[in-house]
Amino acid sequence: MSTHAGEVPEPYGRPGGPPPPERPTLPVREPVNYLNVSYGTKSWLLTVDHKRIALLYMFSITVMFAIGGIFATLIRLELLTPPGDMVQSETYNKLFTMHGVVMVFFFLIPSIPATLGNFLIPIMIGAKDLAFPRLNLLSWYIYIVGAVFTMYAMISGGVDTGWTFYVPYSTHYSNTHVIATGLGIFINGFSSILTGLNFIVTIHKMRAPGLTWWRLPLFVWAHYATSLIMVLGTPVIAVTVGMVALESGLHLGIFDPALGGDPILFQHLFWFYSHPAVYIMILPAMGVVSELVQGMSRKRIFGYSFVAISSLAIAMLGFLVWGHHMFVSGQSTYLGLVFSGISFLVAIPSAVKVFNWTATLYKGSISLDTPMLYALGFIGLFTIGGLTGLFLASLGLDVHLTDTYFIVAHFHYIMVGGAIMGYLGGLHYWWPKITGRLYPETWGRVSAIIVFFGFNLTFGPQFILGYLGMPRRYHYYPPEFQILHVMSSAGASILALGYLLPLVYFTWSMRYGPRASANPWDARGLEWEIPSPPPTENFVGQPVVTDRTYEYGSEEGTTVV
Amino acid sequence: MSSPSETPPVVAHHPALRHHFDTMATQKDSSLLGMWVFIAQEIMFFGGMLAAYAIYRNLYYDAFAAGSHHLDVKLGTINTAVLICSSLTMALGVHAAALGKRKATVLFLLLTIALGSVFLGIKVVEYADKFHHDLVPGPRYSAESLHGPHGEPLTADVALHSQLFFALYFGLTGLHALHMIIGVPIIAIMAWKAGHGRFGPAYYTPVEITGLYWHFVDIVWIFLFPLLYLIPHHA
Amino acid sequence: MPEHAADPHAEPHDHVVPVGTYILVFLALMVGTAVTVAASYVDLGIWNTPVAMLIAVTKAGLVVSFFMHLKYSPRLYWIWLGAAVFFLAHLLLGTGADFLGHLFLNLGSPGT
Amino acid sequence: MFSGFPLFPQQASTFAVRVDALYFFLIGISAFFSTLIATLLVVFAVRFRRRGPGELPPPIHGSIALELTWTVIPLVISLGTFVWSADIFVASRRVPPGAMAVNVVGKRWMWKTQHMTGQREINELHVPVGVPVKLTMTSEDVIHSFFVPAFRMKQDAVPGRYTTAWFEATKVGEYHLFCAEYCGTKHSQMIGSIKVMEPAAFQTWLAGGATGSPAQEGEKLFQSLACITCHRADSQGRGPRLEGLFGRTVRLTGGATVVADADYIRESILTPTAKVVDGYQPIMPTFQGLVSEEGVMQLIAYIQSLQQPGAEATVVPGAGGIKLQEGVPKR
Ligand code: HEA
Ligand code: HEA
Ligand code: HEC
Ligand code: CUA
Ligand SMILES: [Cu+2]
Repeated sequence: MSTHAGEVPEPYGRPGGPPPPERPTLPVREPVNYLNVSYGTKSWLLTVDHKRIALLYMFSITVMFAIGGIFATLIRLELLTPPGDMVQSETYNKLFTMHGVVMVFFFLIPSIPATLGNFLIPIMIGAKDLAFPRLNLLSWYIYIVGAVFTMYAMISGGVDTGWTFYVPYSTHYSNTHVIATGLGIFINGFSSILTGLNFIVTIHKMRAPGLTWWRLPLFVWAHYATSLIMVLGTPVIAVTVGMVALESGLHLGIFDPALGGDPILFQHLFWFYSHPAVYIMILPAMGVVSELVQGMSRKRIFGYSFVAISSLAIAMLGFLVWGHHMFVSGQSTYLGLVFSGISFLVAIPSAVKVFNWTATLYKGSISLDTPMLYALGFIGLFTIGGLTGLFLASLGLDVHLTDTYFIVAHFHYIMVGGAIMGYLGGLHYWWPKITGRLYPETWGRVSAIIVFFGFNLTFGPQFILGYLGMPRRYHYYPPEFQILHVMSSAGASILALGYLLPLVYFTWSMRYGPRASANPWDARGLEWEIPSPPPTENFVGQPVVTDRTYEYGSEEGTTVV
Repeated sequence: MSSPSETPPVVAHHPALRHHFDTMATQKDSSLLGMWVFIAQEIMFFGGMLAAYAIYRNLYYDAFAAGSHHLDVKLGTINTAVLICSSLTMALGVHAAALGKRKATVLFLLLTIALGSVFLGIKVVEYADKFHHDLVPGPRYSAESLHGPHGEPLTADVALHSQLFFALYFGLTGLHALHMIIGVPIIAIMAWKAGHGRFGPAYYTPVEITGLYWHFVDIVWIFLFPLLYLIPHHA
Repeated sequence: MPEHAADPHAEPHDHVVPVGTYILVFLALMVGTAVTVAASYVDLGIWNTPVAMLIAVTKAGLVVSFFMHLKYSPRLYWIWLGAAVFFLAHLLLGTGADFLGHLFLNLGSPGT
Repeated sequence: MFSGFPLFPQQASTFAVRVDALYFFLIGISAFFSTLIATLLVVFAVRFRRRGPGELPPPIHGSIALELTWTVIPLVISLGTFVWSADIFVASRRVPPGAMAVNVVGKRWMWKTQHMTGQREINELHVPVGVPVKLTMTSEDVIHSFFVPAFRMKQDAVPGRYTTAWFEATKVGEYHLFCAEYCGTKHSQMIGSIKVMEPAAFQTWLAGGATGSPAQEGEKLFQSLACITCHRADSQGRGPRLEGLFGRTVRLTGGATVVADADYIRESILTPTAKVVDGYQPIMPTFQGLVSEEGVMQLIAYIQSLQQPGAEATVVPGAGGIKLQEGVPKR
């Protein structure tokens, strides 16, 4: 504790530190924070406070998740029986397409970065806001415009191309709303780009004095790597779907084999973004988990620098493996070998992370509160999802597995079992900070356990289905697959319950939850040294960092406000 | 690092300093870095279409050569020169702004706008010619006005593939023109602000990042020009 | 501002490039354009396009270094520009290689 | 076989055995690592659970030795798996000489197959057991994918190019054929069956129902499309002689060379001036729109049958796609 700031009180709630000031039972007036500083719709829709924008995003992506979830529910209902007896084939095809589009582009990609990232990055680095607050708000509006386009496409009849928009089906054969959906994704892409740009500049330029790169929280490292992909990958998908929209509308020939266009070129361009994009979805969740394991076991992360650098390694290598989605597409054999080899390499930094998280727990002081349950769930399910990724990276095996339910299981294990668990874990962990209220701990644990079991029942059987040869995007299927499908649908209903619970008790907690102290977990990090909820500019003075993050146990605090 | 919680500075904050930055230097650095990262993004944005161009050009070289030969090299060269001039005036504008020369700044920015408009005007002439010759991809496309290296009419499949050239020609130059159409009003705003004394040697970042953007657009053209206009014709 | 340990109230100091440099760069760009056009009328065999691209890269380098001041700017900008160029190169290489792949190793037609 | 509760697909091709071996290996690896991680998580979570507020665990910051261990071991496993899987993949691409050729055309929403002896089938394919079968595929509209789970075989059929795949069935029986690439409304009904028969039974089957072989039909097309006017066996036509063309290396104007495989001949018919044979004028008209994908395949079969006297008859057309010139890439 070297440097000092005047009137601000000592961070409290730390063992041996000053006791937390008694909160008056009947506060005359709540201290001013970002939530109560102003009221009214306008104060929210025109806000440039990164914390409020985070909440705008949180609300929007929850709506999107519910929409995507409803599509998923319908899919699982339809697949209860082999003949397509609930909806028409046209409808089924639209269901999984819109499920994929909504979940990927409008829920999971913005999920952690735009909510937790937006909220926490400036605080974690000791800044008053992101570098470009107005740009941040603009990103949200762009996101909304993109979502409106896509919603329009869905309401006016839907789109049926699969979330991958493979040509020439999407450009020349589908008579659904490909153009509107494509425009929605195109527009939404700029939201992603601008968010990434904002994070990069913020992380470079706005760190508090003393907060060197090697003292940075891992959450911030993960978001830096994510932003790299957002900025350099997203533009490619933007032009690509742009070209698809143009081609569908004007029939230019770019993707039409009859005019000399090449369908495989589309796949290259699509996956050049969409593979890195899967790391946009998982890296932030990895960042969250790195925070959770140290916070909930009160121990500095094991192998800090390896965890930090592995994020960058994943982001960089992730750009070089896109062709592993095209092993049987007619891509040259030679290229297939290269892409497969690099895909195996990209597994290594992920493995490093998993092992370091596990090692962090060793001799920790482990609390099994909700965030930790989600974190443990994440590690386990991500490991399974990632290891099955190795099956797919294996050329000879992928020939059999590609476009079957094995793929569906693989990516749901990572995206639902991994990324969403990470998101929920982070949401619980920082909920007191965000809202100033506590959520009901028991319900939290119950929901975490329900999600874990429901999830495994939903997607575990799909691995078997996939190896048996059940193709994905199938409305009708041979009767011998029914039992496994029924198991999956049963799991999905449990899973839905698990997701509904947090929705309910979080809503409850916003109004009725007990007030949270500044540091309810007794964790380390700048965000825990300011009040919950934080004041508008986060810090009263300029925080100065004097030590590494996560120094538990040493009375050398990390920071002084 | 001096601690800001010491006595508040006597010097008043620069009026352009936004609340969440501590110093003008950080604010400027952030804006510049932001623009460079944005330019990195732009490279990939054009890159996607460039990849399509590179592949089809290699697959259908004759068709691309035939299409390219319909383009007016003279207009293309003039436009390249115009754009380079506008880059120079832009650089001089930023230079003047950095030195606090108000009149010169405005003058150079206005010159840049004028040159940018000339470029766009010539582009309109060129596009009009393509419309006139039915060279706009789509249902009305016709390769009738194209010809092979020795003036002979195109064979059927070369004619067919020449549409790809024009699709990518319009795609790439259209995207480029769009960037200029966005750039011109921004420069106009900068000129207006400069004229009203909003900038000085201590603060001219907006002019500077506008300049970066404009130069980048120039660079894109430096590549598009030989790729689209100058495909040589020897077999 | 870890990267800027300057007095917070100091005015930013910029490297001011002399006007003469701008003019020289401008002239070089003009000459480069002329050479590109001229070269396209000379039969260089397969080298026409590489030459044109080489000139374009040089011109772009001049604009970036001087007009855009990259030469006098922090290395970070370089890194970001480099990253974009690196990944763009991979995009072109990867997709391009698919269409050239059989040049290296054509496992597809062992019968021939 | 169409009922019950299977957990494992039938093994009915030479690949099935090899793919399954790799599958089990990876399951072993995955089981090992997931169990390891899960056990450690649970053991640590219980053993080191928080016993009271203010507990301070000992600081442990990392260990280079451990980091190296868990970098190197997965790396070695990964590389090993890569080599193994690549080996299977390369084998699945290398069609053995003498394989029985079958043409496959995907069309929304059916599979059309044709044997070299002329039999056509829709959504069915009869093959003999123990004989390598090579499929040359294309599509008339969108991308489809020919998937036979029991053979662990899958290949996309792409419009505008030929793709190939091969298998050798090892068990007599009837197996699912699925379309595995999403192709529109009835994607899930673009299914069929592969019927593997004893060679003798297959010969009997083959004897019935044959129309003209693809080569014969190709010959008819060759006449009716008037190819014959330019491509004459006596070298007097305006186009090159096509006898013995298949599999030969052709010299093109500009000096590049190209191997005359199926893709090249297809291109020669549909976009003739893309690659012009050295010494000839680009006068051949395009036949795009005049001949169906099946027709093109038949023409290729016919040209393939036009071997120089004494040359080997079963030449295997190449896989791969629309290709750039084989020789020097153009500018
Ligand atoms: C967040 C999303 C996410 C993530 C992180 C990943 C991660 C990985 N994915 Fe996945 N993937 C998807 C989402 C994701 N994927 C989606 C959506 C699709 C389908 C798209 C579609 O077609 O619709 C897909 C499809 C897909 C394919 C294409 C299959 C096909 O269509 O044929 C492949 C092939 O290589 C693949 C591989 C991998 C690999 C190797 C990883 C690796 O990064 C995983 C690394 C992690 C580990 C390996 C686990 C931890 C390690 C250990 C515990 C130690 C032990 C390790 C070793 C022994 C090496 N994925
Ligand atoms: C982030 C991404 C994400 C997420 C979270 C999910 C979540 C789920 N997915 Fe999704 N899925 C994809 C991404 C995702 N999926 C993609 C990319 C595809 C490929 C699409 C394609 O092929 O093109 C796919 C395809 C896909 C298929 C394959 C379809 C096919 O190939 O035919 C199936 C089938 O079981 C499925 C099931 C599920 C289920 C049961 C969930 C469950 O986890 C969902 C559980 C959630 C709920 C049930 C909602 C909970 C309720 C609320 C939040 C409240 C809502 C209600 C109100 C208040 C009104 N998904
Ligand atoms: C007007 C005359 C003409 C007609 C009709 C014609 N061709 Fe050709 N064909 C040529 C010429 C000339 C060439 C050599 C130049 C070239 O490659 O384009 C050629 C080249 C070929 C080649 C490549 C030969 C090689 O040696 O590489 C094939 C294969 C071919 N034609 C097949 C066909 C088929 C099949 C048809 C009918 C469907 C057909 N041609 C009709 C004139 C013709
Ligand atoms: Cu054909 Cu799916
Ligand atoms: Cu991938």
